[in-house]
This record gives sequence, structure tokens and C-alpha cells, in this order.
Amino acid sequence: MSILTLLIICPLLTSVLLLLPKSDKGTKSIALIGSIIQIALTGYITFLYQAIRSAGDKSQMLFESNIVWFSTLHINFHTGVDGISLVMMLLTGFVVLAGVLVSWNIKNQVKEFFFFIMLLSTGAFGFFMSLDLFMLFFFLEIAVVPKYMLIGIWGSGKKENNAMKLALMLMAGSAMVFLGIVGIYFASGYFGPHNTWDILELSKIHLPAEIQRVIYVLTFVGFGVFTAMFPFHTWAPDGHSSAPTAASMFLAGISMKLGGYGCLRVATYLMPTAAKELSWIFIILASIAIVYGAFATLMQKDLKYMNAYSSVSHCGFVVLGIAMLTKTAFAGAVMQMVSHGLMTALFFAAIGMIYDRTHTRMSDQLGGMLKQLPFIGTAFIIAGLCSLGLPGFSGFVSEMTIFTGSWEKAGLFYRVATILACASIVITAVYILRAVGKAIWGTVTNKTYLMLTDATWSERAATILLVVGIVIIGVAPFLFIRLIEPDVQYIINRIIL
Amino acid sequence: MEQVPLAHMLILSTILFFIGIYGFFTRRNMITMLMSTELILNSVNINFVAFNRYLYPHQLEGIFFTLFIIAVAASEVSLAVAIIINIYRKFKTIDIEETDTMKY
Amino acid sequence: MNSDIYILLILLLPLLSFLFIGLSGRKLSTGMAVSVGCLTLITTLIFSIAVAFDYFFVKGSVGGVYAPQIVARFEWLRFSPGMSIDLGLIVDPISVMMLLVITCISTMVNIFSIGYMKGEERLKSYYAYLSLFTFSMLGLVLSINIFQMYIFWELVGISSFLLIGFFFNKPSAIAAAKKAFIVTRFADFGFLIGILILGTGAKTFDFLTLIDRLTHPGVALDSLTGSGFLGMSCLTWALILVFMGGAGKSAMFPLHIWLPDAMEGPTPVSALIHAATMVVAGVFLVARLFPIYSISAPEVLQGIAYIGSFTALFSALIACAQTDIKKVLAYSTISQIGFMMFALGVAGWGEGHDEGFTASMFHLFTHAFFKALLFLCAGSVIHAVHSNEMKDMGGLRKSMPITHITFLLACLAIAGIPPFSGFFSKEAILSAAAHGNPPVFYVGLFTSALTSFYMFRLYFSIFWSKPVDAHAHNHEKGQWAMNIPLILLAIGAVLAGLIPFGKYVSATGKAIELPIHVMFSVLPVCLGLGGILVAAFMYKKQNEIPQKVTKLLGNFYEAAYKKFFIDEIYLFLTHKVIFNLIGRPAAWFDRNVVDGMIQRTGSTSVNTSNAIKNLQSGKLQGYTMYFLGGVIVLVVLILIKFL
Amino acid sequence: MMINESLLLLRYEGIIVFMIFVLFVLNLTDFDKKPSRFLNVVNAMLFINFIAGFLPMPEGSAFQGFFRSSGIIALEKNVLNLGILLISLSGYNWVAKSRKAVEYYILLLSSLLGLFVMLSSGHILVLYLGLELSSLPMAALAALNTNSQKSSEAGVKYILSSAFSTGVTLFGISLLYGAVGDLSFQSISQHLQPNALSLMACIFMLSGFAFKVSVVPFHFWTADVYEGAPTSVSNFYAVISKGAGIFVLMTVLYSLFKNITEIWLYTISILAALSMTIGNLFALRQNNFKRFLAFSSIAQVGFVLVGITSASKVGIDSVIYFVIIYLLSNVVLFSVIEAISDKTGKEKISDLKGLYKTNPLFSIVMTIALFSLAGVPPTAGFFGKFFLLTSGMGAGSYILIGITAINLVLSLYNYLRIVKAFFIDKEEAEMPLVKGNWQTSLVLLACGCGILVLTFAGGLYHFIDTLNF
Repeated sequence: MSILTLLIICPLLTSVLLLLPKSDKGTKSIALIGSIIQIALTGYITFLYQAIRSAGDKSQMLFESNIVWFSTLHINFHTGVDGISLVMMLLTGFVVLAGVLVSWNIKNQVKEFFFFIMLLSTGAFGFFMSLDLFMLFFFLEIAVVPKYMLIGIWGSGKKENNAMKLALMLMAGSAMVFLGIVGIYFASGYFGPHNTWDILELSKIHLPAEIQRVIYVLTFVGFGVFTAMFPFHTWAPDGHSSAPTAASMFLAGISMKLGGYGCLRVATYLMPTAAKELSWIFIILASIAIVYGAFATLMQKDLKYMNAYSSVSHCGFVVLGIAMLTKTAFAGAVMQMVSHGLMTALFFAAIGMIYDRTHTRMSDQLGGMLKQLPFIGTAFIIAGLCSLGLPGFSGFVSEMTIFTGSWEKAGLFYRVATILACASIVITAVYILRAVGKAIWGTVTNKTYLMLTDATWSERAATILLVVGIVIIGVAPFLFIRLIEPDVQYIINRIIL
Repeated sequence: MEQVPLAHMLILSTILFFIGIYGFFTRRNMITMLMSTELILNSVNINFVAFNRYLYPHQLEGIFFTLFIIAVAASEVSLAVAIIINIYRKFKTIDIEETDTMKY
Repeated sequence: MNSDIYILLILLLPLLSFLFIGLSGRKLSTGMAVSVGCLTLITTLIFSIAVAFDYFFVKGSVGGVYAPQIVARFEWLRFSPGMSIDLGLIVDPISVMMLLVITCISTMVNIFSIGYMKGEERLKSYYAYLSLFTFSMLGLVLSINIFQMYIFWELVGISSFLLIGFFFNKPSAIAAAKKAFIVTRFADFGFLIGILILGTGAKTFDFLTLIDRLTHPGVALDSLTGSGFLGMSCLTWALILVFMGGAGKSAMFPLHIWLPDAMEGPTPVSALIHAATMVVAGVFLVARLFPIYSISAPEVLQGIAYIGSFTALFSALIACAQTDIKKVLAYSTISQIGFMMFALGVAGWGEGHDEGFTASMFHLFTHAFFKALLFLCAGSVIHAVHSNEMKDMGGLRKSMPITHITFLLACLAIAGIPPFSGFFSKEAILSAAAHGNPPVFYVGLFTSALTSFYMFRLYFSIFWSKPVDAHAHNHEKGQWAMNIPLILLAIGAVLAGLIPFGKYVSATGKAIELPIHVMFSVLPVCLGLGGILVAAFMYKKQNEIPQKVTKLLGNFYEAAYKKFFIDEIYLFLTHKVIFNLIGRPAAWFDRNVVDGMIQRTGSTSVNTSNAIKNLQSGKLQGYTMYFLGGVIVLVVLILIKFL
Repeated sequence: MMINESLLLLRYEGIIVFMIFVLFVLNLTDFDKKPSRFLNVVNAMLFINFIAGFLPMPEGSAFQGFFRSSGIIALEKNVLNLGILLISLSGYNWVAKSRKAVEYYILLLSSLLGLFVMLSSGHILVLYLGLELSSLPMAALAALNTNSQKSSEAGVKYILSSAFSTGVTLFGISLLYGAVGDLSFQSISQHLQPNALSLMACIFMLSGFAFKVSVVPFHFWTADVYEGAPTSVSNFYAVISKGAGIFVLMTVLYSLFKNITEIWLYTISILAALSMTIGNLFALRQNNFKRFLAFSSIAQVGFVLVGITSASKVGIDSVIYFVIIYLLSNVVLFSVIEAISDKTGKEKISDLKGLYKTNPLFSIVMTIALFSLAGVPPTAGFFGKFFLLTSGMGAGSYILIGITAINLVLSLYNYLRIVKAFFIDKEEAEMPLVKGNWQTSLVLLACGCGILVLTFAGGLYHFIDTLNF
């Protein structure tokens, strides 16, 4: 029972507690307190982690605790963190708190809303800290259905259809993951000491290549669905577009990262041989996703659709970094996950705030927002600049790391993929600036916008929180790299030999 | 006197079985369908008896089984008839084609 | 050692003032913001003068060479051992020179803006942006690491974007800002790839190491020159791509289109960013990597020379036909940068060949003064007339004397009339070209004649052409904030040329002599005077000659007036090709094919379930038939499979 | 073997028989004229019966191996006891109204008795008797509501088709007899040869059990009977008889057909794939909730068959574990729909739209149950399904696994459709707040807690694993 377990218990407890109070205010405040405790915990854990590492503890995972769960099937409740999962948890903490703050003035069915939010965060935390494939899958699945409810109940537009599409596609993805991990389980029995779900034990077993191939593709594609990998990305635009603000922040900020983390931790780390053989498939898919997503974004009038498609393009970077199989690219992928999580959450938050006030997301119906809503407009611009990779924000460092990492791979194929990826920074600039020019700059078209009020305290708090995260990574990436470098080394070592 | 070979018995029972099945499929009157099931059961009985007599004469398992089948069949029929009467009350017919209010 | 602290402060003060003004929000009063902005810059100016003095005279040259010094360095982002983005400060002749230019011009502009932007709302953010720009430009020139340079490169771009779009309720301003950023971004894409090739080839991003490894034969150089693509070695590609980045920022043909539109921004901004500092970043970049270019890839350098000279001529031609005074100045800027570029291009490595390098830097230096001055004058004119069009102007020489005089001085400088600054730098360039690359020399010669023509066309049509209305009140009363910078810059524009530039700045760091051969310089000067005379003849008084000339030139004039239709070509490329041929199909494909597939799977299953609903017919006999059928099928299957 | 020990082996059956006798006696008196009193007594008896099930139980066989008992079998019987208790509690209102309480319980218990006999049968004859003893009362139960057309139709459909399937099964048994010559389990499991005759016999026999657990293509009666029969009877069909059927099927396959494992694996794989797919596809378009549950149960059986294909101890554990969870979830659904239709006569899914607004508690419990059936964490159903499929994949073919994966998605869609109706859709007709009696609430509470608690019950699974088959 380590401190990590608290991170599962805390959101779970919150989600139960917030059902008790009668008033919405109470519910909200409990949710807020809960999420603050979460982020404090993650911060504290990070602090401890740093301390222990600097004390010279070289073990791969810290705060390990291994509780037998279903002994017959060798299922353990095995938790532990390394740098990668740690930064992911930090991301989760940030986004959860921001999401709670942003949805502060939600009106109907408050209890349920925050209940599902907390359930999601439970899933995310559990996922990132689990070292047991079964556990991993369990928490992955936990994170699926609440999204359906969030979109279906509080969403807008064609919410039923979109929510259903999202749930089913993610379910299909997790079904593939399921097949993959069960395959690993049995294979470990044949080729290892005994059947096991334990990632650390599995990382010592080397499965024969033909088995690895199957499992690698299954798991990578399965998790790829979560991270909106082309051509399994269509849930993302629709889901985001009809989701309530907080849910969009979650979807893009955390849920897509579950996929990326899985691709790295399960598919690539456990199936090194197959990864070396087959990663070219996903390099192709990723490059397609990056460019094609960017071009598809060009055409979007709806800001949420725009950001959703740009997320497809940006998560392409994650997949690219993972599929490139160089240490730098891995580091870049992890960075990009965190950075994109914060950035896109900020983006959706800003869009949501604008939508709450103007009740439209069409960039051509908006305009002059910077004049009317200076704070929100600025937030939007910052998010935009981060997403077009402006130095000083997190987007730049992560993208550059990925580019450099993938350029380290010699060979025309990799070069072309990298160049395509780099080309997307131009297109990104185009659509971001168009959106800014249309929606944020310009003159107020609609007279009713003239009496709009700027962000409330909670919205300000959420925005500032996210911006701080973005800027910290953007200005001091060395902290980040220092955190994840040794763990990336573990993964790359296994790939190399 | 030489006895009838086992094959004939089996052929008979099989024919009986399929006659029963044919009747069950084609008759629209529920009572007749019940009778067809009786045919099926009888073919089974013939099987049992024949096997017992020809192959395993030293014990009477098949015979006993037959007895049980007959007894159970009787109870089954009685219950079925009771239900069919109830059907007649409700539908004013015992035509199996009519009793398809629940479908799809 | 104290000058290091100064340099650090020079870099940090603008950043601090940006953060201060930017984050302080409503509470901060406008006046406070303005004074903060200006004071910081004045301090930085003083510091940078101190630094320059310290570098050139206190430390002085070691064995006749001004060696570069790394003042500070720390590892900001490590990719892999050896390959990392280090942030640091380098002090060498060109960076110090740029320090002076940037701080000086930007101080002037800040002061000028007090008057020019008076009464604008959001003045605070204006000053914040200015400080941001200054910070990033300084960072750019002080970079020790090519990736660091790229970082500040981007920051410069974004601050220029923000400043061009400052009047964001003008659609044209928004369009211009977007255009500027996107075009330069496109160029940066090349720059980035170039960086990646160079960096991974040389296993470092650090300028000095990079230059060292790529100029001396070794593993890095061989790996880059050995492997090739499309018949050119990787090194060549890399340098071309890097130059592409520079060309984007420095508005070389065909990436020049954004600069004229950038004039939508406030005029002081144009003076600072789009005349003096940012647009010469490309030149600076090439100069920074000059050893690599000149030693390892002279062919690229030659290409640069041609592009530069062509750009110079081309935009000079356009400048002759423009009627918007800022547009004229913009094109003249492009043309002057062309001069700098081809000056670099014609230069080579080693004794006697690197004259062009110094000349280019020299011209960069002088040009900063007089072009900034020209813009600021134009600014005050526009401030007075509230229009950019020549036809709305004329005969302003009485109503705004200071502007008039300073403008005249600046025009003489740019026209290369001795003893004004422009003369010296341009002479140096032309002589370098004459030695290095005769065809380029002739183009340069002709272009300089054109330059003096269109500049004086501008001058006359602003200050003469119309009769002066006697009772025109003086526009400049109480505009001290606008006048002082003009005067100071004018002094610079006049005297900057007298600096023995070659003594301090040169490719190798050794002092070289920039010779002024009287015989050689006769021709250009005469051409310049000729241009002035023609302009005076055509535009001093209102008359029919210009119309006649335009008729004479006919279509050519039209083409020049329409900027040779480059914008239209770009418009076609972007909107027709990118949007209609790629973007729209991509979006359509995504909605209908990819997503369509997903949707279709759903509908298919529903249809199937409707299709098979008749199995559940409600007829008992049907059920039992399926029962028996199932049994029989199973039996058959089993018997076939296992017997 | 001492006679009393063999009687001890018969304990479960003994208690049931005793209860039936008690009911007869009560029927002679007019004790059942006051339904509430009567029902409380019966429920108390059932509860005692359930508790008594946990008394320590000897293992072994009696009557020359005609009757056997083991830890697993005892556990299965306990599960069924629990199920019968829950069902009887949740059916309280309906039974009290219909003036057939005694008949209802006698039939229910005798059918249960039949199931018990099946479970612990050691000889085909006993198996057959148990089968009949369980299915005849079920037909009567289906037709119990004599003044409803649908009920009697359900009855006749069940009785006739079960008669047919019995005929086919018996034919198979007779052939098996011909092939083996001795119908006791161990002799069959020893002497069964994979020749044409015995294979045919096995398939015929299998079809009978497949009919009982309603595996495609032997499932057609299911939906109609579930719809027509009184809800608590459908509940019995769906939970008890199906659960027991699965247990028996497992016994038959694992012990009887040991010798021809790869053959029945093949067969069962085909049936599993068919059941999952057809069940889900039909469930896709159902609007009557009971029909929907029928098809969903068919699909669930398909998943169970996948688990059975593991042909290992783990498979047995997983199947039993799953059946427990399946029982809890289905009981919840049936009892809620019973309570609702009992009050408002509404059984359509479209009637349940906006149920969360009107009856929040019902809809929440039902949602938990539905998610449990769909195998969505954090409900126990996730674990049940995960273990089933995991054990199934140990031996299962890749095609089967692929089909399973597809069906996971399909089934999620089906269940989400209902949840959507509860939470998202706007209600069409106003649904009053249905106040379930305390029995129903108790059932819902118990099942809901069970579904959530079993999430962490690693112990239970381990306990099942320790029992021997």
C-alpha cells in the first residue's frame, strides 16, 4: 500500500463524497477540494521522486507496491511510477483541476457531472501508475464509459450519435488491446518462467518474433485508436465537437494520452523485436495523420472541430516519436503528450468560455473577441501560439525534440517522414492564425457581443493554471528531460539489444 | 429359428423417428404434434430395447430406461394437454399456426 | 568581468519590461508603461555602447584578430550527448555591431512612438510588443547555438506578427500580419530542415564547433559532402535550406511578398522591424555561417549573389512605380537588402576576397540609420497628412522643415552621394562586386542609379511638386518626441560612413582596408546624381512628363505597378491549390470516406439484424426445423472434419 | 457406503423435497389465503435453505455412482439457492396478486429439484430424469398466468419444443447406449470412442442441453417464452435454469466427453460464435425489454461457451464466477422491470426513456447491472467477462477470438442503448415514481452491492479454484 494508492483512492472517495451534499455549491466545492488534493499529491510525489532519485536510487520504478488480487490468474495490484508515468500523472492532475474549475458554472445534474469527471480521473491515475497489464486494462476501460455519459448527457449537437461512435470505437480499440495483453499473458507462460501480467517481469522475457508481431500490431493499433491515430481518429472530431468543455479537455488532454502511453509502455517496450520490424507501418500512418490532419483542419469553421483535427495532427507527432524508436524521439513523444495535453486543454477551455458567452463556435460568426473578452482572447492566442510551436511554450520543445530524434534515423524513408512532419508546422501556422484573425481579432460583428463579460474567477484560475504548466515546460525543458531521461533509457536499451 | 437382425430394428426405429419428426413439422394441430413426439420417443424406446437385447443382453439398463421414458412421456403429455386446453380457451383454436402473437 | 553582466542585462532588461508591462494588467497606467519601455531601452543603449567600447578598445584585438568570446552558456535542452540546445551569449564583431544598431534604432523608435502613437488605445501592449521584439532580436544576434538562433528567429517573427496586426480591426492589417508570419514560417521550415541536416551531420548545434567542423576536413564534413540527394551534397542542400530561412526573413525574391504588406503596421514598427533590424536577420544569418558558405560551398554563395542582385534590381523597378510612400520605402528596403546579400555572395574566403563581407556588414550598419530615418520621416509626414498616398502630399517643406531636411539627408545617403554614409558602404559593395562577380556589379550599378531616382521621386513629390500654401501651420510644433529621433538618426545617417569599418568587422576578424578609389567611384556617383536630376526634372513641379513616361513604358509600367503579379501567383497557389485541391478534398475524404466507413459498419449491422428478423417467425414448427437443421449441420460438419 | 451418509449427500435435494411437502400441507390448510403471511413464511424457508447450503458438505457418490456430489457441485447449488431466494423476493407483488402462490412455489421448487438432480447426476438416466423434472414444471410456470393469451402461448411453445428436443436428445442417448453399452458417467468417459455413431450421439445429446441454455440455433423459443411468461418466471428461466444448464453442460463436456475434447471444442466454438453474433444482432432491434433480455442472455451464453472452450480448471472457475455475476445482474434487471410493469404495465424500452428523471434509484441500479452485463468496469461483469475470455483464449481459435472482440463492441452498443434511454433521451409518456416494496429494494440492494463488491473479491475466485470438480 504505497502513497500512489492514495491517488486512486482520493478521486474515488471524492466521487462518492460529492454525492452527499444537497446543494450544488457543496458538490462543486468538494470536487474542487478533491482535485486540489490530487494535484497536491502528485506534486508531493514528484518531490519525493526527485529526492529519492537524487539520493541515487537507480531502480526502474519507485513507490512500488504489489498486492495479490486474483492469485489464480496471477493478477496483482501492482503500482509504481517512473519519470514517464509521473509526468503523465502531473498532466492529469493539472487537467482535472482545470476541468473542474472551468465547469464551475454548470447548471444541470451537477452531481453526476462531477461524479463522472472524478471517475475519469480515477481511471487516468490508475492507468498511469499500473505496472500490471490487467490493471492497466481495467483502468483504461474505466475511462471509456464516463466519456459516453458526459458527452451524451451534457453535450451539444449530434451528441447521441457522436457519443456512441466514440464509445464504440474506443471499445473496439480496447478490445484489440485486450486480445494483445491476453496474448502476452499466455505467451509469457510458454516462453517465460510462468504466466504473468507484470510489466516488469515481462520486460525481462523475450518472446519469439512471430508472436511479438501479432501482439505488437494489436496493442499498438488498439492504443492507437485511443490516441486518434489515422484512420481510427474519426471519433475525435465528433466527440470533441459535441462534448461539454471539461469533457473535451479530458478527451484531448488525458484520454488521448492514455493511448500514447500505452503504445510506448506496452506495445513498444514489451515487443521490441516486432517494434523494430514493424514500426514503419505506424510511421507511415503517423505522417499521414500529421499532414492530412493539418490539411483537414484548414477547412474547419467550427473552432472545436478545428482544435479536434489539430489534435489528430499533433497526436500524430506522438505516434511518430514512438514509432521512430530513438531515445530522443521517445523523450519528444512523452514531452509532446504532456505539452499537447495542457495546450489542447487550454484551447478547449478558451473555446468553451467563448461558446458559453456567444453560443456559437463558428469562427466567421465571432470576431473582435480580444476587444470584448481580453482575458479569454489572450488565452486563446496563447493556446494557438503554443500549438503552432512558438518557442517559450511547451509545443516548441516537444516538437523540436521529436524532429531531432526522428532525424537521427538515417535513411530516406525516415527523412521523408520527418520532413512531412516538419512541413506541418507551416500548415499549423496557417490555420491557427486564420482562427485568431477571424475569431479573436477583427471587429465585433454581432451587436449582442458588446455586453459580454470577461472570464470569471474560476475560469481565470483554470486558464492561469494551464498556462503556467505550458510555460514552465517551454522555458525550462531541462527539468522535464531530467525527469524522464533515465526511464526512456530503459525502454531504448530494450529496443537496442 | 433365426432372429431378425439388429440392423432391421435400427432401420425401423430410424424410420419411426423421422416419421415422428415429419409429423411434428407438418401437422398444425397441437395434439397431433404431441402424438408425433410420442412416435419419436417410441423410436428411441425401440433403440434402447434392441440394443439391450442384441448387444448387452447380460443387463437390463436399456429396458429400464425405456420404462422411465414411457412414464415421463405420459406426464409430459398430460401437462401438454392441460396447456393446450388453456390455449383453446384463449385462442379458440389449437392450430399451431395461429399461436404466433409473439415474434421477431 | 563587468561587460558580461552588461550583455546579460542588455538581453534581460527588454524581457523584464515586456513581462512587467504585459502582466501588470489594468492597474498600470499608460504613461508608466511608456516610460518603462523607453527607459529600459535607453539603458540598454548605454550598456551596449559600453560593451562595444569594451570589446573593441579595452580588450582590443589579440594579434590583430577580434576573437569571438562566449560570455555565458548553459545547456537548455539536451537531445543526445553532444547535441543540445545551449543558451548563451557570444560577443564578436558582428554581434556587437548588431547590438549597437538594434538598441539604437529601437530606442529612437520607442521615443518616436510616444508622439506618433499618442492617444492610441492598447498603447501598453504596443510597448510590451516592442520590448518583446527588442529582446528577441538581441537574443538572435547574441546566439551561440544555431537552434538558439532559431528560437529567437521564431520569437522575432511572432512579435512582428503581433505588431503588424496591432490595428486588428483593419482586415488588411490582419491579412498582412498573417501573410508575414506564414511566409516567413514557410521559409523557417527550410531553415529547420537545414539546421537538422547540419546539426546531425556535425553532431552539434553550437555555432563555433559547427563552423570549425564544417570548414576543416573531418568526419563531419565527409559525412555531409559524401552523401547527396538529387545530385547535390547534403551540405549544399543544408546551406541552401538555411539560406531559404534567411531569404524568408530578409524578403529575398521570391519570398519578399510579405514585406510590402507588412507596412500595414504602425510606421515606427515598420522603421524598426521592417527596415532596420529584423529584415536584415537573414543577412546576419548568412554572415554568421559565412566561413561554411565560403569555404565548403562556394557554389551556394554564388547563387546567393545572383538572387541578391536580382532582388535588388527587381524591387528597385517596382519601387519606381509605387505611389504609396511606405510601399516605396518597403521596396527600397528589399532592394538594399539585396545589395547586402549579393555583397556577401560575391565575397570569398581569405585575403583580398572577403572585402564583400565587410562591405555587406557596413551597408547593413549604415542602411539601418538612413532607412529608419526615412521611415520615421514618412511616419511624421503620414501623421501630419493622414494618408500614405503621394497624391495627397506635396509642398510640405515649409510646414514640416525638420522632417524635410532629415528626409533629404537620408535620401542623399541612400543615393550614395558623398560624403554621406551610404556612399561609403555602397562603394565598398560595388568594388567588391567588381572584383568578385562583374555581371552582378553591373546590375548593382544600374540599381543604385534607380535607387537615387525613386528616392528623389519620393522626396520631390512629398515636399515639392505642389505650391506651398503660405498659411499652412507648422505640423511639428511640440512634436519633440518625433523630432529628436529624426535629428539623432540624421546625424547617424550622415556620419556613420566615416567609421573605419573594415578595421573592426571582417570575415576573419583581421582588420582589412575598404579602399575608396576616386576613379572607381566616379561612375556610381555620377549615375546617382543623374538619377536625382531625372527625378527633379520629372517631379519637382507638377507636369505631364510622368504620364508621358508611363505611357511610353506602357505595359511594363503596369507590371511594375502591379508588383509583377507575384502576389496574384501566390494567391493562386495558396487559395486555389492548397485550399481547394488539398484542404477541401482532405476534409471531404475524412467526413465521407474514413468516417463514412465507421458509420457504415454501424448501419450494416442494423440492416443485418433487420434482414434476419424473419428467423424469429413466431411459428413453433419453424423453430424446431431450425433446431433439427442445426443438429444435422453440426453432425455433418463433425463427421466431415474428424472422420 | 452407509445409507445415512448417502442421505447426507442428498441434503440439498432433501431440503427442497421437504419444502415441497410443507407447501402441500399448507395447501391443504387455508394458510395461503393470506398471501403476505404465506409468502413471508416461504421466503423465510428459502432463506434458511440458502443458509443451510453453506453447512459443510461431504463429497463422494451414492447409489453405485448414480448420484455424486463435490465441492463445485455444492457451490453451484448454493448459487442456485441464492438465485431462487432473490427471485422469490422480487416476485412478491405478482405472486401475492395472482392467487396461485402455492402452485407457483411448488412448481418452482420441483423444477429447482430437477436442476439439482441434474447437477449431481452420475448416470445418464438420472440426468434425463432431472432434465424432465426441471423442464416440465417450467412449462407449467410459463403458462401459469392462465388468463393471459401470451402466457399460455409461451407455455405451449416451451412444452412442445422441449418435448421435441427431449426426443432428439433421447435418440442421441439411445445411440450412445448402443455405442458404449453402459450409461454411467465414468464408463462413458472411459469407453467413448470417436467413431461416427458415438459422435452423432454426442451431437444429438448436446443439442438437448444447448436447447436448455438456449444456444443458437436451438434458442428460438427463448425470446417468445421470456416475453410471454410472467416476469418472475422469465427471471427463473433466464437465471436459474440457464445457470444450471451451463453448469450441467460444463459437467457433460468436461467429464463425459473427455475423450473427444477437440471435437466438442470445435462444435462449441461454432455454437459460441453463432450465439454471440445472432444474440447481439437480434438484441439490436428489440423494443420489448424482456425480449431484449432474452437475446442479451443468448449472447451472454455465447461468451460463456467461449470460456468453456478453455477445457481447463481455470475455465470452470471463470464460468462459475461469471454465472454468479450474470445471475446478480439479470435478477436486478428482471426485478426492476417487474416492479415497473407491475405498477404501470410498461415493458417497452421506449417507455423507459427518461427513467432517470422519474425513478433515479431504479435507473442507477439498472445501469450498474447493464454495465456489468456489458463488461464495463468498475462493475464485476468486467472481471467475469475478462476471466471468461482470458481462459477461453488459452485454447480458443483465433477466429473465435476475433468474433468475440467484435461482439464485445456490439453488446456494448446494445446495453448503452438502454442506458441512453434512461439518461439521455427525453421521456415520451410520463412515468410515475414506482415505489418498490421492501423485498424488491432488498433484492436490488443485495445485487447492486454484490455486483460492485465482487470487483475486489479475488478471494471468491480463488475459493472456487480450490474446490475440486
